[in-house]
Amino acid sequence: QETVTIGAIEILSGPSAAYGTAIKGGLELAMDEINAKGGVLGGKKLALIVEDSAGNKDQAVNAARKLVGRDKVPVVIGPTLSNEMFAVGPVTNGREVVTVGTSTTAKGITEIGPFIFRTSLPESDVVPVTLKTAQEKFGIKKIAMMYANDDAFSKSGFDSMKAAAEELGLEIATIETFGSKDTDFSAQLTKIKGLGVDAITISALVEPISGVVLQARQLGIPSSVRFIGGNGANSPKLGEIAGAAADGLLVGSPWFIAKPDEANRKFVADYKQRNGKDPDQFAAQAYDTMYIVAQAIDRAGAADSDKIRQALYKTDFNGVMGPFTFTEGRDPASNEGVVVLSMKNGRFEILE
Amino acid sequence: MTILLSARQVSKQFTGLLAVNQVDVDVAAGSVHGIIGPNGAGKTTFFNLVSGLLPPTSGTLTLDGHEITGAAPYERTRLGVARTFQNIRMFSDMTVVENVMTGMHTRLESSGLAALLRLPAFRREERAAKAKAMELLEFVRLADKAGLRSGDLSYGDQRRLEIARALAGNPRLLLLDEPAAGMNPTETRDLAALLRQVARRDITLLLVEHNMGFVMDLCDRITVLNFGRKIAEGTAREVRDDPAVIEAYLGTKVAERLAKAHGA
Amino acid sequence: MLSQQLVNGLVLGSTYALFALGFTLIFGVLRVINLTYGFYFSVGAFVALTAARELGANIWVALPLGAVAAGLVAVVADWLLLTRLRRAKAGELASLMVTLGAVLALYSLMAVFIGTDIQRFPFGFVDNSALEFGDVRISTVQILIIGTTLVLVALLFVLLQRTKLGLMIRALAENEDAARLMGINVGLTVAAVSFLSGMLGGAAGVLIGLNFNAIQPFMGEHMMLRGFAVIIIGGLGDIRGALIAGVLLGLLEVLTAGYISSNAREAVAFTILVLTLWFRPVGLFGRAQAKRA
Amino acid sequence: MPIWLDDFLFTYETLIHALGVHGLLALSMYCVMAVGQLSLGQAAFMGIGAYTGALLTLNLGLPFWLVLPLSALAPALVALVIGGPTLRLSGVYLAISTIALGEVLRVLYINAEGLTGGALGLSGIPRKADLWLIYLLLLLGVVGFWMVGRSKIGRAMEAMREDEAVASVMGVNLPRYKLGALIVSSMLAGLAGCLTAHSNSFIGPNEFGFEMAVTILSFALLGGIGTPIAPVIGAMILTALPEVLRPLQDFRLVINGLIIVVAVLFLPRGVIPFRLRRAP
Amino acid sequence: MSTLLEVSGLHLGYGRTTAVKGIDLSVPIGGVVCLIGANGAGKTTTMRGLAGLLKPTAGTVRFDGADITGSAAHRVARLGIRQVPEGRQVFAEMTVDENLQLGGLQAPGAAEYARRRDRVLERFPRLRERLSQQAGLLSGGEQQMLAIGRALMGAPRLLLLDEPSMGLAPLFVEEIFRIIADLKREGATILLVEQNAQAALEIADYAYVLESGTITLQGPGAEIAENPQVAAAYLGGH
Ligand SMILES: Nc1ncnc2c1ncn2[C@@H]1O[C@H](COP(=O)(O)OP(=O)(O)OP(=O)(O)O)[C@@H](O)[C@H]1O
Ligand SMILES: Nc1ncnc2c1ncn2[C@@H]1O[C@H](COP(=O)(O)OP(=O)(O)OP(=O)(O)O)[C@@H](O)[C@H]1O
Ligand SMILES: [Mg+2]
Ligand SMILES: [Mg+2]
Repeated sequence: QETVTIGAIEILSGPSAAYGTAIKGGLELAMDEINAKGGVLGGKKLALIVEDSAGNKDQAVNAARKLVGRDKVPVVIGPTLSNEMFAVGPVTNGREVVTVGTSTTAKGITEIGPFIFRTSLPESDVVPVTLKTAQEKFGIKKIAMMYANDDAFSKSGFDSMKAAAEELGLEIATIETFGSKDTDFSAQLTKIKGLGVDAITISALVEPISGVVLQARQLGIPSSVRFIGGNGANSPKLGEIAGAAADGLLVGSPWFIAKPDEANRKFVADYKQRNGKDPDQFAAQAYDTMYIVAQAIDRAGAADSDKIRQALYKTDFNGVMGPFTFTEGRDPASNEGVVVLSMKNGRFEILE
Repeated sequence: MTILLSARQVSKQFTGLLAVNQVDVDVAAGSVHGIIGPNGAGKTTFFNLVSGLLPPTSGTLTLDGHEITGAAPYERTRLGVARTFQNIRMFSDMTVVENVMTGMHTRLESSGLAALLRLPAFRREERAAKAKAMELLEFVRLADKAGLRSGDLSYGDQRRLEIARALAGNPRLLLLDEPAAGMNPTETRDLAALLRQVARRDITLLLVEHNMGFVMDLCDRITVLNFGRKIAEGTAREVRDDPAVIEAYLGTKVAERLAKAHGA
Repeated sequence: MLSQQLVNGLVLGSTYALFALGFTLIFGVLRVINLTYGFYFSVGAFVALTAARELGANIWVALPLGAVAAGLVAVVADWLLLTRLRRAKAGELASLMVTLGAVLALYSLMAVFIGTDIQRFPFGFVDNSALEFGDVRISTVQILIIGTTLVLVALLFVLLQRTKLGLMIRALAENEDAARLMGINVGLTVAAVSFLSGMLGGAAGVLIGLNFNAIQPFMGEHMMLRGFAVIIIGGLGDIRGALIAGVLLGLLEVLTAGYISSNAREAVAFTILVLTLWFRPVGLFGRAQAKRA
Repeated sequence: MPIWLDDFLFTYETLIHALGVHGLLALSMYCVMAVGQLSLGQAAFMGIGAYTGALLTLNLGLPFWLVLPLSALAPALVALVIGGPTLRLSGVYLAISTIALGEVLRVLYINAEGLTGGALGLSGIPRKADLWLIYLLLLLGVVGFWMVGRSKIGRAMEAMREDEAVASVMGVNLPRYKLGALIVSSMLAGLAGCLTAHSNSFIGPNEFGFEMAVTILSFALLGGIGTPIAPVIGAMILTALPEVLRPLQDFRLVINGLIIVVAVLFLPRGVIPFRLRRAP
Repeated sequence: MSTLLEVSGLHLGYGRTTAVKGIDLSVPIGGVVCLIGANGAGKTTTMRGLAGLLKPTAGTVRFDGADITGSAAHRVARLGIRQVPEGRQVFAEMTVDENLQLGGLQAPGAAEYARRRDRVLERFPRLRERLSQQAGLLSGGEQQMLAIGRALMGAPRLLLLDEPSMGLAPLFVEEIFRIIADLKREGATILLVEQNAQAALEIADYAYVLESGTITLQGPGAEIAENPQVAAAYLGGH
């Protein structure tokens, strides 16, 4: 056999295609680099089949079945959304095929079974860091919390935030929800404006977050009231859309574009050259994941799912996101790499 | 003489218009009863009240002594009221024979379960229904068109099909709204013969028609409406000679012609 | 705070009404559930966006450009998709299905070429400073939206009720053959309606895209559900109905989110819908079909 | 079982399940449309069936043979309650107001977190919907509709579809037929929902909303409603298309849409445009 | 007298069925020509074909010397061929007045329009009473009046009447024939399909008998009325 084929399931069409496209870009960049350096298992080339789920969980499952049943891949990367993983996971796990989520941050993902891993930090690891930093640095005491209540990602992010906020003893003035496809947030924000909070936390995908931030400033919520975002806010899109309105927003991230180390600078430059735009966190996570999987294959000594699974436990990798190992529960072991970023002039900077 | 249908002080108010105004009508069982009157006099509206498609604003309707004023159309059909429509209303996607079989709805007894299991009783009944439908089509001379899509029939053929469909339910009272419209005199004559046969089957006919020769020929008794009110009632001759009717409806020329044709 | 919430509701309601205008026009007048309508909304927004970015056009150029482009797309789409069905008298359901297939193809095509990232108009495209009246804030774009909605409602109402074209449009909606017998050029009139509704959809896309600063191929799809609610509450094909239902819905949504619970907001539109239909099965201004027994 | 067959079945299992379940949903749509109604509530009924089934299995541990009929019963009760007021409406008004049911339920699922898991949905539902069961139910449904369709009930339904007033004058009890059709269709949808939940092992609140409602409607629209098998075939085409077109990648959905357009343009009465002949 | 409408070898059908199989027919300027035939003979089909609602499969139609075979219906209407269709086909959701407006869409100028409208309302006072009612709610006879009035609003050069007396009260049937006679006197050209064949043949200059899509008999109205076969088949004679 000349190649080792890996499968991935990402959203490549439909309204959320942006996420899958970034991930695909990251995976392919890493794969090309690995192949250029001689591939895996002593000279075999890596190949990647990316199947589209269109963000639909039935299609995601069909894609998984095709990858496993027909293409016989030993490893599936993805799918993109936590929702999709809840449907795909039981299928691949039941067939004993290693599945590695790169962007699934909801609670309970890896509990699906022993073959389900993830390289993305769950929100519960990131958000406490962000909130704590905000509390310490800016003396935040009273907050309003907002989240999109209709998708698993945002909801579970919010759950982590709420737990962290309570832990830190912050006063929660109100909890406001919206739909992930809403465009108007004026009612909730007007209400929040009247409550005189120090900060607003928000858990949602980047589209509604941008809208919330813009409309908040429009309604005259002063920039002294900081936004604190969940994983969804960690996207360069936010700055592009919201511009100066997003200034001061805080977000915790396992990665950020201006991380000064050599590996990261090279990744950012290569990615930009290859895809014509800056990478985001999803691309970075995918990039590292491909390396992690490739090294596990090497360690396993064969393209065999169970061996790869065991090898993954022994992961010790240092990538663009920093040092990486898995816990026994197949989640990322440490959140030490998490940095808190702050938005300034439409770009994220490390909060000094 | 028993009264089959009786309307007492029946009125129908539309926004800004009293279409039927305190009308009393008694239709004797076994008779052919005509309703005539100028356009817009309220004849079709009266039919709608009798068949239950519109609720009357006031007044009562009784069929064979039972009050039916508030009954739904399908209940009246069960009690034996059938009708045709002035603006033909076929089930145009169905075939001609299916239209007639639909008219038998209330008479067929097999349950959905029997149909589901194709019980012998069900099959027997369907076969009989089909045969009966063909017989009716024969009767209205449409048997050769039984398998056509009914919407593709010409106007006159559709009228006859409506009559067959209405007859299919074995009604006791058949309401015919301008059955001869769109037929030429020869066809009208044939239709009259056909309706006479219907009447002989113990079906009471209540008939709206503008073709006076036809009405005079067929009807035992005629009610005349004008602006929703009953302005005359009586035998064909009484009505024909009534000056109010001549003024409102017939015109002197027609009245004379009728008098000539049907004896003074 | 109440006054600010009322303003919020008014603005939101105007966006609903603005979107619904063209929708109710095709839906009500041509008796077609045209699901491609949401796409015209996206087209308008993207054409205006491109004009602003590439040509540096200002709003007064970009807005009409987007509207006209969407109008043209609507004419072509109607011609390709619906003339054949109309001629075959295929009925509402076939049209619904064909537009369903078409809209899937169109959005996907747009996504393939433009990508699905959200985009926004360049900063400074319009002066979007907020005006303050006491503690109530409203932006220029929002004033523009309310104004445009009112003007369009008035224009359309006059067009449909008071002009020959309106008369012809309504005649055609009812009975095509009879309309032909009156000497009405059916093809041309249908094209006029399509163009109008496409233009309305396109204009709505530009303004709403501008207000929420989120332009994306599927943006029209997201409006459809509320659009349905608005035109049904208002009564199909009724312009005043669309305005009143839109504003009503906007206000109630905002007030629910502001004073009851933002969780309940999503249910508001449909609760109102059900209540309206309960009392008036043809919507606020809809007329029962003049069909006699 | 040979390995290749095992692989084949594994690869297409979800698809084969979905084909059958969607067939049932198409039948449920057919049932409403056959009496001339246009409903977008089928997805909501499906959701009620799915949540009922999942909760009964997860929380009470009831056996599947009991769960399945109960999941059909729950939406039927809802249909019974909403039937009265909604069936006064007609055409698009009815269709849109039935969307309301789906949307209101969606909000309910999202907010009743304790029971439904909110946005996270319910996961870990045991996989109990066997293939043979799905297809047996589908077969029974088609044959049942076929048989009943060729009787006075079928004629009455077609009559209602063409002209309600005249049908009522023929003696058809309109409210009864409409409510009956709604209840039967809600039961079919409920079954489909329960089967989905027990074959996907995960359900969430957004799966039974507008999008699904439109999809179910399109099964019947593409297939046609001349015979009960037509919508089922429509469902199978629409379900298989995205998978068949998978190799086209980016253009997959574009082609998918175009195929629908072309199919309808040339077969406006559905892919199976024939009607049931009731009087041979 | 020169011919206004000249039809030759006209074939018309629906899908695979041919309902009109090669008829020849001509209508002189200022003449009243009558077309009679049994139910299903093809009279309505012929009228629809002449109005451009059905495309002929063969044959030609010439109007005022110009070939209008296969012209779109709205063109035909604008040339001044107006039809009172079978089954009235009024715009049910619109008011009586709007229906009349639609008939007069092509009127040159408001004054002319008003003149035509006045004439129509003079002829049908009943319509004046119901001007603001939705046409679909009119009684059958009222709708028939409206259909005729609407056609007259187009100041037709050729009026195609498909059973204009259908559903009208006797007084009105007389009125309709009087109107036809009036129109004829005013120089209008009329092609008339009528079941009330006796009356129709009385005012017709010329008549055609249509049977199963072909013309089997033709001649001056009075002559046709006296033909014994015609009398038996269409006039109710014995
Ligand atoms: N649903 C309705 N709403 C309002 N007005 C109506 C309605 N139905 C009938 N009308 C009016 O009521 C009057 C009586 O109508 P109807 O159809 O009963 O007359 P008719 O006697 O049958 O006349 P014709 O002989 O012309 O058929 C008419 O003026 C008509 O316009
Ligand atoms: N839409 C249609 N599709 C198919 N066949 C049709 C259609 N309309 C009419 N026909 C057929 O064409 C033939 C001529 O019909 P047409 O309506 O022209 O008759 P007509 O002479 O006007 O009769 P009537 O006096 O009953 O109005 C008939 O055999 C009829 O069945
Ligand atoms: Mg009448
Ligand atoms: Mg005819």
